[in-house]
Amino acid sequence: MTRNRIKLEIEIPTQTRYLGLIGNIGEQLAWDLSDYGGDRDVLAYNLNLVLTEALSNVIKHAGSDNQALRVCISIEGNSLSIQVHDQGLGFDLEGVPCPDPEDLCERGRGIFIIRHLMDSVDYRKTDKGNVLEMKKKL
Amino acid sequence: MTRNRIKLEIEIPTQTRYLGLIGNIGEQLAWDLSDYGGDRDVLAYNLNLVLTEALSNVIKHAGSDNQALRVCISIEGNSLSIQVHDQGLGFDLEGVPCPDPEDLCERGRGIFIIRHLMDSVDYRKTDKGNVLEMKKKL
Amino acid sequence: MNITLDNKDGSTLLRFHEERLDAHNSKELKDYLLELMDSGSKKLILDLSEVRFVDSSGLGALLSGHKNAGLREGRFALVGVQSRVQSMFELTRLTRVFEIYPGVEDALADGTGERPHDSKQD
Amino acid sequence: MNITLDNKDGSTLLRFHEERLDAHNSKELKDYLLELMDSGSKKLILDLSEVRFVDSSGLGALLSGHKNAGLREGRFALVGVQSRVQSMFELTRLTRVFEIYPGVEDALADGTGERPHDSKQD
Ligand SMILES: Nc1ncnc2c1ncn2[C@@H]1O[C@H](COP(=O)(O)OP(=O)(O)O)[C@@H](O)[C@H]1O
Ligand SMILES: Nc1ncnc2c1ncn2[C@@H]1O[C@H](COP(=O)(O)OP(=O)(O)O)[C@@H](O)[C@H]1O
Repeated sequence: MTRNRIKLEIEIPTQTRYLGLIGNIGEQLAWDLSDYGGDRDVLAYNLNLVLTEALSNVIKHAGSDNQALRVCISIEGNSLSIQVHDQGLGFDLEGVPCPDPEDLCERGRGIFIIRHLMDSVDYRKTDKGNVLEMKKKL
Repeated sequence: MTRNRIKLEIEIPTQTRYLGLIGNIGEQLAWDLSDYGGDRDVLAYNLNLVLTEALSNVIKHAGSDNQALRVCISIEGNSLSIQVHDQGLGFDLEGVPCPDPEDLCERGRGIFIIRHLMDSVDYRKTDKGNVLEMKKKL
Repeated sequence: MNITLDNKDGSTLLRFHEERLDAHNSKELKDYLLELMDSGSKKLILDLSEVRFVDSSGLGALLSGHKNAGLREGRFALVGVQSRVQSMFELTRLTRVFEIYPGVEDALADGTGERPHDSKQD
Repeated sequence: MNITLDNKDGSTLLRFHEERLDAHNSKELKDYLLELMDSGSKKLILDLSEVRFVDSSGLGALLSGHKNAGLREGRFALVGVQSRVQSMFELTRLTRVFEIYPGVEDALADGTGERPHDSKQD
């Protein structure tokens, strides 16, 4: 049954100016979820953050001005799933190294943050490109 | 081209508890729109309001617990369009009377408010039910 | 619905602790107001200062409170109305219907049950 | 990017007037900090009290400021860090890297350019 599901499919231009919009929609979801027992402020920040990290990766590493940036968020029961699509060349998610805390490199923390905040992260080819799928039990 | 479009397709359970979520997403859109010259606070309230009115009409007059409530919001250039779907029996939009300001009736102001705030309002059959389409130039 | 009650100089002060008064909670507010009046509270002052959003069904609940207070020769005053909510009253031409005061003290000071605008007319 | 500059006891106080420090404005902040240092401002205090959200690229901009201040024997202190932003530093183990003070006065009072934690260590 899909009757207890919340599902958002969002398309935005491939531009960083819309990161705030999507992040804030993620926060809104956290605040308006029924039956969430945890700290909503923390959940709100974390959804904002994983959405921002995943979308800005597409813009930086797989973006094209001619394509829309597509993200799908769904919540069914206590299962949250976020899918971020790209039409770039793809990359090896498992090969992304964990950042060395001693190394003050300015980049390379996005995937680490996503992995830390979500229960599972998966990147795979689709018929139209690639999708980063992030799941979490609420 | 769809590359300058913002598009949201949202499905929620047919329950009034989610009105706030959708209304707040509408507000978020108003705040994060690029190049809007008008008063964003007013636009935010008005988007919240037309979404709330249209969705609560579906819940009240065309709702079924077994079906998802579907709304689609798109913004392309300065054209905003909101589509709210239902699978009820439908109704005659043109036949809805304008409320009499002297009459203190507790209901019957939803369509009036929508008409007042949007440039065009249209209700029609689709292959899966009906859709209320509301448009506005921003 | 989160609402708290207080007695002030013989009036019942209701504080509505919700950001939205909409189809989700308007029926509950309407029923609550009616119960209060039926159990003898005739002078109600509803503090809306936390409410930043009202829809048409919220207006309906307020109208119900207004009409039922009239029928019982009681009073139903609104205080703390935010400007966006006020513009909802204007859009639906209800500004002159409701008894609206800036704050609780103003409503108590003018305890006539007449609409504040009436004195200025003719 | 909305940022304002002020001089305080020989330090340059920067107030970042944005709610978010993310991939949309982090490059601009990074470049701005570098320009300031290259034009002679060596002691920077960045007030983040309006920032309620930082992403990994925002952390990158702050790290760039920190590293460049170090290279120039200058100073890069953060003040007004909100608790959610602080937890971003913790998650990425940067809490001990940055020089963080509650407020501007605290940063000025302790103008050593040393990290506040250093004094406590051995
Ligand atoms: N959607 C994507 N398409 C292609 N490559 C990506 C994508 N997302 C991440 N990557 C690759 O993974 C690396 C690590 O990403 P991340 O941890 O977010 O750090 P950063 O983006 O700061 O380099 C990136 O440098 C990039 O090479
Ligand atoms: N989606 C819908 N399906 C069926 N009937 C509808 C729908 N939306 C509105 N209506 C009809 O139009 C009337 C006017 O709607 P509205 O102005 O919102 O007032 P209210 O819902 O308070 O009665 C409703 O009473 C209902 O009969």
